[in-house]
Amino acid sequence: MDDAGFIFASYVITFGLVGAYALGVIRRARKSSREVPRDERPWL
Amino acid sequence: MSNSVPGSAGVIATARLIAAKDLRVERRSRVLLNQVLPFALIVMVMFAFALDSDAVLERVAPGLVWLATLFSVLVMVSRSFAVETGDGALDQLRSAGVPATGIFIGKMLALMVQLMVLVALLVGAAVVLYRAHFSWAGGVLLVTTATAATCGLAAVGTLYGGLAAGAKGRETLLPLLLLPVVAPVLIGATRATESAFGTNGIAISEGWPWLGLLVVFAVLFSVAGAVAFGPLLDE
Amino acid sequence: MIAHEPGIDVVIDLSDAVAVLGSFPALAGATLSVNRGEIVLLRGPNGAGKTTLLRLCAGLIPLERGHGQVLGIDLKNDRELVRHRVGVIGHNNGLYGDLTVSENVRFWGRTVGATRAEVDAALRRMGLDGRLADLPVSRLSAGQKRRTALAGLVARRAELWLLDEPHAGLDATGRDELDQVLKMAAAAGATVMVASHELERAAQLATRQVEVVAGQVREIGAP
Amino acid sequence: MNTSMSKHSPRDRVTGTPFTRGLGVVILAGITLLIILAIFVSPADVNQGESVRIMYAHVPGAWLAYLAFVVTGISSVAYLWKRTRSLTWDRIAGASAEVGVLFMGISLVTGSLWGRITWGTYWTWDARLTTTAFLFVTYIGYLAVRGLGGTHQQRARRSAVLALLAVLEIPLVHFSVQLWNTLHQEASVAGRGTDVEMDGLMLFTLFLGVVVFTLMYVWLVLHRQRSLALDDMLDDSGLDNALTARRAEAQGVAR
Repeated sequence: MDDAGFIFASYVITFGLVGAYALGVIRRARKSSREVPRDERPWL
Repeated sequence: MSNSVPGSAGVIATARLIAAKDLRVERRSRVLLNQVLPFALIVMVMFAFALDSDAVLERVAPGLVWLATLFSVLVMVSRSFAVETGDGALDQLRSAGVPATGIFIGKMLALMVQLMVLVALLVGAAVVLYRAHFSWAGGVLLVTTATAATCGLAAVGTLYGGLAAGAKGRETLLPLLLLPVVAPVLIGATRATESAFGTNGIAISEGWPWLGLLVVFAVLFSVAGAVAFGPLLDE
Repeated sequence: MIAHEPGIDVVIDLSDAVAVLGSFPALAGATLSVNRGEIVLLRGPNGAGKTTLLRLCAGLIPLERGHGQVLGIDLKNDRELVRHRVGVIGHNNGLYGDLTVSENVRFWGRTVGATRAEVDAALRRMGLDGRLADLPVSRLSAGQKRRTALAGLVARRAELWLLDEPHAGLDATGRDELDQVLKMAAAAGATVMVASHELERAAQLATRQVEVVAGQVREIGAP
Repeated sequence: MNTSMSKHSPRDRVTGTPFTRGLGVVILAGITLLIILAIFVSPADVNQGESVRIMYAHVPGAWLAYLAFVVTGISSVAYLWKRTRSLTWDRIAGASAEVGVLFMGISLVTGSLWGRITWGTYWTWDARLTTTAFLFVTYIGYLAVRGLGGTHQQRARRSAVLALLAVLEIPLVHFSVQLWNTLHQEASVAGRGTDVEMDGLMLFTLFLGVVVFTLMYVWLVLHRQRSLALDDMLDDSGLDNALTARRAEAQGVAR
């Protein structure tokens, strides 16, 4: 059925994009964090 | 930013000073007259090529008038702030402690005057090119609509133009910021103009409620601009 | 270093001031004190931070770290209050090219409510009356533009003049006139800080010279 | 989002904390359960048929996007209100707007997929859709302005003012689009097929979707906010280094 393709696609797009964004955030944070001393991060 | 710095001119005096200066710059340079007006008119002609049907053109004429106005607003706002940033005059205005609210109102008024002229010519072009026509009553509605719409457009244009003025890539940033905001003006002004033109047999009385939308928009963004211009401009 | 009371006679009082351009510390801990009526010459190589120092004192850029007062006003909190009392002419003159000389000067004068007579006096003082007054600024030479900009400062009654390379592009007469104006302004109670490469000329003019090196200020002593 | 949760080496503790790690595990479990319920277990709708399954991701996404923009507005006020001018509020506003744009973009796509099944068209000029599209572009503009540069406080004030202008703009745009929309007979398309007869399991699935999206929102904003803080610190430490270098240079010239 054609509809099934659309339904699967919407879930793949939804969680795929969220996952990709989350990965991007973590990757960029990791890059910046090399230069920032650990004790300056209030959340740790 | 404080708007009442002691020793500097007041907000109203500044607004008049800036508006007079902007209009004088236009009178001398004729950039809008020689470049923006022809641009807007050529857009109207291009619409005719694209739509390619007298009946369709007659039907969508009001929308095209305001669409051409919106495109021209982008160019006019850019020009208005290019005058200020070209030789660092904006820096001088800030370093002279000139009240930002006064700068906003002045530039907005000058822009509004120029826009009124543009809209008048575009309506004329619609009459000639798209066979639009209107009665006396329609003319009154049209003038009122144009006043409220240009006031709103000038307010938003000045506000976001000032924000984009110092930025790199301001040519692309300005449309991105401006176009979503002015959707109500496009909708309201187009509908009101449809009634004024009697497009699709719409009565003139149906146009007046749309004017309310335009007035609300103009008032809200004039006030917002007067308040927010300082913080946006300031570094 | 002497700590100054924020009195009326100390016009500029910076201590360990840091100001940034983007993320570059163009001023890296500058300490400077200037009294009313002084004409201070800023020396130093390009990129030393002279322009940034001038813009900081004009309240145009934020004081990132350290302390600073101009005309008794704290730069950290009330930087915008400094502005209308300070005139800064940088690499740009801040003029409207399509307007005439007199229109430009009148515009800047009127931002502080100057009268027509004051504007005319400013034009005369800078030798801009007569034929030049009615020329559009875009048709002027660089020196004439500079003079127009300075006439704007006179018309604006600025108390502190911050000038970035004001001699650049001026012919010999223009420079003499400029020096005259600066001396007159200082005698009338204005304070002048000039960044200039014209060391000999500016040294005659200045009451004090300081050197800006790598974002810091060093006294050279009275000439 | 999975990478930082499975491993426990200290190197991973960049923007993560035990809380977000736990939250991440819950989210992964929630997503799994949501997909199972939404696609396989829950029944088809009487009117919409199978296409209702998209709704369990689409509706929570759209809601959370709106919530994100509300949070951006509130944080912007919080930044402007306090004399302290805490940059944390600014970073929360920015992180929330970014996640909001992400969720809104996703729900625009899933919404048009749903529309393709139900209405046979990807897009309709329905008031809600049109407003949402305008909102989407508005916040893209907001993010563009955040990226303009300048000092942190400059960025914060500029974007906070812009966020408040957006709050002013939204009701105006929505109202005008609605007025405009009532003139068009096509508007009725939006009403067709949207009435969902919800049974218990469907309601639960939708509820689960909202919970999962809320948790994802919290997780993403926490991490993004911290990564923005790291970026700001990086700028500051860059300034520290440059200051030290510049002072050394001044020392060198002083011989």
